[in-house]
Amino acid sequence: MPEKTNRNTPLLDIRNLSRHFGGLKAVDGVSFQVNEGEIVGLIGPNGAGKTTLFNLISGFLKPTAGEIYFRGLPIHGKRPNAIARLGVGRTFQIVKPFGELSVRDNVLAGMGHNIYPSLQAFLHVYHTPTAIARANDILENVGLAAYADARADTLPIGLQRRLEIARALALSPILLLLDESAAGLTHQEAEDLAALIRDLRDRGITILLVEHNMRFAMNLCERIVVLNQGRILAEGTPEEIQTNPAVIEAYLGHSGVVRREA
Amino acid sequence: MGYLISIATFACIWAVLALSLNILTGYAGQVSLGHAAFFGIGAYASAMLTVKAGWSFWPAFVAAILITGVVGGFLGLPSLRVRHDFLVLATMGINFVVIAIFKYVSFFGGALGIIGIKKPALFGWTLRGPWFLALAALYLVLTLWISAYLSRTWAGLALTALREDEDAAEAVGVSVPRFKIYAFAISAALAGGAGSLYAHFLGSVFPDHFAFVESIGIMSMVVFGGIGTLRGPVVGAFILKALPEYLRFVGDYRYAIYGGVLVLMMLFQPQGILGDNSWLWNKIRRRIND
Amino acid sequence: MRSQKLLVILLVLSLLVVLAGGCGQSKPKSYKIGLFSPTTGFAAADGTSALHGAELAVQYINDHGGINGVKVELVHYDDAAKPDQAVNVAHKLIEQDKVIAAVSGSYSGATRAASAVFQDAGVPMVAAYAVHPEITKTGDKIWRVGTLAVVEGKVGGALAVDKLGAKKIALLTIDNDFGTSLANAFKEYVTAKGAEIVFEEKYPLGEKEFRPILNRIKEANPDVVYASGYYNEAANIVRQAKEVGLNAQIIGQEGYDSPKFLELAGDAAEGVIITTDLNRDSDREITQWFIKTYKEKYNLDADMVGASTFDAVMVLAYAIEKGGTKADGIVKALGELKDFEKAATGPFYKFTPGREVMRPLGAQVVKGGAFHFFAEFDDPALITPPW
Amino acid sequence: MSLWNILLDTLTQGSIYFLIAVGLTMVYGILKILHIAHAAVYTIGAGVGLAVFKLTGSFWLALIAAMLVSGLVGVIIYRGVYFYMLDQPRIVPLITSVGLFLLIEDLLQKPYLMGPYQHAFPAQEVFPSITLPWGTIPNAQVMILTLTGVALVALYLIFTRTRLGLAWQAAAQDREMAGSVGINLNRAIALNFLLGSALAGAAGVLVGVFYNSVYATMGDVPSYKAFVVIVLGGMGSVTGTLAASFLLAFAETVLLASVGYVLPRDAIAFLVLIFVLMFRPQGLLGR
Repeated sequence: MPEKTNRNTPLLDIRNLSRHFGGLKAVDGVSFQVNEGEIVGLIGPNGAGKTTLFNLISGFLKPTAGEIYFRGLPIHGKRPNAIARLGVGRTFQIVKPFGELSVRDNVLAGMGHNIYPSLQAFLHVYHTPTAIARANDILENVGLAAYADARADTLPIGLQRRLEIARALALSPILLLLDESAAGLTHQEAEDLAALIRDLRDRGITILLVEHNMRFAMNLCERIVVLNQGRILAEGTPEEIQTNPAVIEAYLGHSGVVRREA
Repeated sequence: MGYLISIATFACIWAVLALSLNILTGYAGQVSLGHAAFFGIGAYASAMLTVKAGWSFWPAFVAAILITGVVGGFLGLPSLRVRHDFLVLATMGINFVVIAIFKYVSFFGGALGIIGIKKPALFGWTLRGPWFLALAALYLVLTLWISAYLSRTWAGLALTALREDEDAAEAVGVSVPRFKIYAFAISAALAGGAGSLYAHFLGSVFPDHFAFVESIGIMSMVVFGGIGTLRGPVVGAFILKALPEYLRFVGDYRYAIYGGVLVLMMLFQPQGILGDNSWLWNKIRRRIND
Repeated sequence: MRSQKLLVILLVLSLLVVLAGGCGQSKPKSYKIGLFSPTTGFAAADGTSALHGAELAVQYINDHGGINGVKVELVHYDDAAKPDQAVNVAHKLIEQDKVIAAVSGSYSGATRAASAVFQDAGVPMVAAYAVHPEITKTGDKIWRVGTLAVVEGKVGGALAVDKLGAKKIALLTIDNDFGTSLANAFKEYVTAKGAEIVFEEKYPLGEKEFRPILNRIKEANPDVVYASGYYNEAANIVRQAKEVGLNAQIIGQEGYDSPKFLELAGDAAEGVIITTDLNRDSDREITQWFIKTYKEKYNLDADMVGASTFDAVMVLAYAIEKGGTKADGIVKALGELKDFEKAATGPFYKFTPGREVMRPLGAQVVKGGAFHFFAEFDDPALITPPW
Repeated sequence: MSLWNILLDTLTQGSIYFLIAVGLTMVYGILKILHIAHAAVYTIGAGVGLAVFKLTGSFWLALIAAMLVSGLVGVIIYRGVYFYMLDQPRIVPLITSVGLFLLIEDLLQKPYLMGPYQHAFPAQEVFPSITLPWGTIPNAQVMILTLTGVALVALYLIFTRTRLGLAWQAAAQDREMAGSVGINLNRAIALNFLLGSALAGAAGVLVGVFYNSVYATMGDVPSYKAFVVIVLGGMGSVTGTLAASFLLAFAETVLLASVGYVLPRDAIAFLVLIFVLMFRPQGLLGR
């Protein structure tokens, strides 16, 4: 576990970040910070650039311009696995479980992050009692203990989203990037998920989440960043966002999600 | 007896080839139709070190494994750029290019191959017949052990992870390029050892011994037996390597039957004869559990 | 788990043993000669011709009273021209069929691999047409009746410069052991005689499209093109040479020597001269019997591969008759062989200490859609194998 | 070597590559199967063509018969085999295809079918040689070029002007989607195999006549060589395959006409392939 960062530097500092696909400016000069211990929501209409931004932060895309600092260290241009090992866990909007592995082995795969870069990975067996115990703990935490031995691709989609969180938690992350984890959940399931996320925050994990479900985001997040057409439209507390005229305009202009769901 | 020993020796060598390909394709999900290239590199390395440089078998055997491993890692580079069917064809291409180099570069003996490769000796005593079979079987056991152990290590888990989903593997800290190269290197190294044994068993190597059809044969063994398992490639190799021999009573229909068996197998048991959930494997397990 | 896996492996292994072991049985009161040749796979044409040739030899021997009254029995296995199968088959012939001696009707790679098995087991083997120079160096049990490519290349050179008076020569070489050996010997001979190599290129086995290369040869304007290859490449070479207007004399070798060359090349084959050991116009009784019976029995014209395999069996039968069924006797008889007349490809003067055959070599020209006598090379300086 | 010769050789060699590869690319486009047995269908076409030619003496009857039989064999391969493994990992149909190829080729080699020897296919005279101011096109090359042209026009019309062609394009984009918008997928795929295989059969006849030889193992080289073409063409694109065929033929011809065989023809082709894939992992002309 990396040691504590300087209080003054934000945990995640995004400066003037851009990513263009040909002529399309998917992310266009975005700057914002995430501080330690926060739950920050990233919202915006379809095609606003939320997932692109996630992919930039986690290293799956290289920025066209701009910088990303994690705990004061530049991480733009680093490979995803290096960023993951620095303590940035993520989930995927379209779930990507290791389908043929058991649920527990999915979590164990995340626990190997520190050993993978070393040739020790070829010497040590992963099914050790300690590792299994820790994996079981994590599964207990996210409520998947009952499915530990099931093949991951046999789980229903809601549980697969939880599995993605569990797998990311196995990295002992400092920052957790959740990409629409509440999509397709029932009201009750979403409530449970929110409780889980708060619990994680209480245990010191900073959370940045992309959400389509506005009510979920508004209830859960302490701060919200609104993206529109690759740019930041607004930033503030849920209350500020809900009353921000630009945000209402953008959402009404698109689908009126704010009014219907918030 | 010599006949059976000879068949068994080849079967052991091909079982190693199948197991090594299984690490690449079964574990790491990188489908390669160029495995015979690694087989050939190992055979040539060992043949040249003994015949031209005058080494004895044992250091040459080890060197062949190492050389093939390094070259294999290098030849795995295309896998960093191309995936799926494109990778299949790129590896196929590697096979052709490697054979062409053996054939066209006189340093490697050209079309005349390398002749006069001696059988290994232990304390001045030449290993032949059953003793060579024992050596091949020992190497097969070693390969089995490595395969089995690898699948239980963190590295094995990383390979499985990248097979299942490259993005997700990266997201949990697995360097996908690095582990792909590892997979190619390990797989090639083991195949290189098989190549060395083959060269010394046969006494001569020619470029055409390692042609594309051999790659197809090795892949067929892996899939036929049950990809991703340990038992599958071994059993696949033993059956398919020996099949043409014990089909001799059907005369010239050996290969028609061989092809037909492959087709029927894929139609009715696509997971392989002893793959997980195959009819035979389920039966065997039930029998053993009772 | 571990023991289960082992169990399965053992089970399959023992299954193989039972199945494979049940296949061989022996029949007394005959002399068994083994043959391996590729009757399946890419080399099936040559393997089939080889089998035909050997069958005819056995027929001839048995029709003429066998060997000292004992019939000859041919045991044939397909090796698909693969070295590992050839090794398996060699073991099978030696151990299960208990052959007295064997003939290789296969290609160099397979022949070389199998020869080591025969040598180790002390069973004499005669290679019919495999050309690799090192085959006979396996040991004292391994012999060859095919003409060495080194000799044939030299004779090709003599044909080009001495008989045809070529000054400028183009070399088109197939990229295997056969072509490489031929080209080296040919080059050495013709350059020593003052001819100039104006073009040299090798091409891969199985190539069909020679036009780009032939156009370049045309520009080099040679008197003679020495083009090695087998009948299918050869047919395309001569057809396409006609097409691009390359009119130089083409010289081929025994690889062309197949009725299929004439069929595939059609009119373009006219005038092509090849070096070969099978003389269609020979008045020797055995050659005529071979050519006639081959046609009758298989409805095909005989080729060099068939003739060589025929001769391999014939020479073995002779050696068994003279030296008995023990390997030493056979080897001794072969070593002492003089002016052997029962070979379809002409008399064998003797075997050299390197166990290569010394015999006159002929040149045949294609005229009226058939091979005909063109010249014979009998000069010991040309036809003596170098080892 | 003159420009004219290079042009002529490129065009004929490219046409041959295209005829063999186009059926493969159609099949790949719609089913994503590496259909190695396509080369066996090509050989069957050549064999049937030769048999009919020997029987009737008519090149055109031979060509039609070859296309019909090959097309039928293709449909049988799809309905009898591939159809049952569309949901399997791609390695399964690949190995199946290898098995089919071995099975068919080995049977063709039997004496009662094609036998182990090569056979002449002397139908070159059906076409005239054409003499142009800058050179002569021999009859066999006239045949290849005109018939490839006919096939091209026909393919263009089918792909752009018929419902079937549109259905194929839709299915190539997304098989499930195409099924759900009311395209009779099974029929479309079967017809795709029919046409692709018929083209392979035609290619067998044309190549057989062109090189005046037909034999059971003539599919060995096309079985892998055609893949180089379709990969360079972007896997599944007919126009890409066309471009790639001529590009590869041009590269090979120029190399052979200038430097010679640095490496065998096939190794050169694969070297080009690997090189291209390193820079464009989706193929030279892929999206």
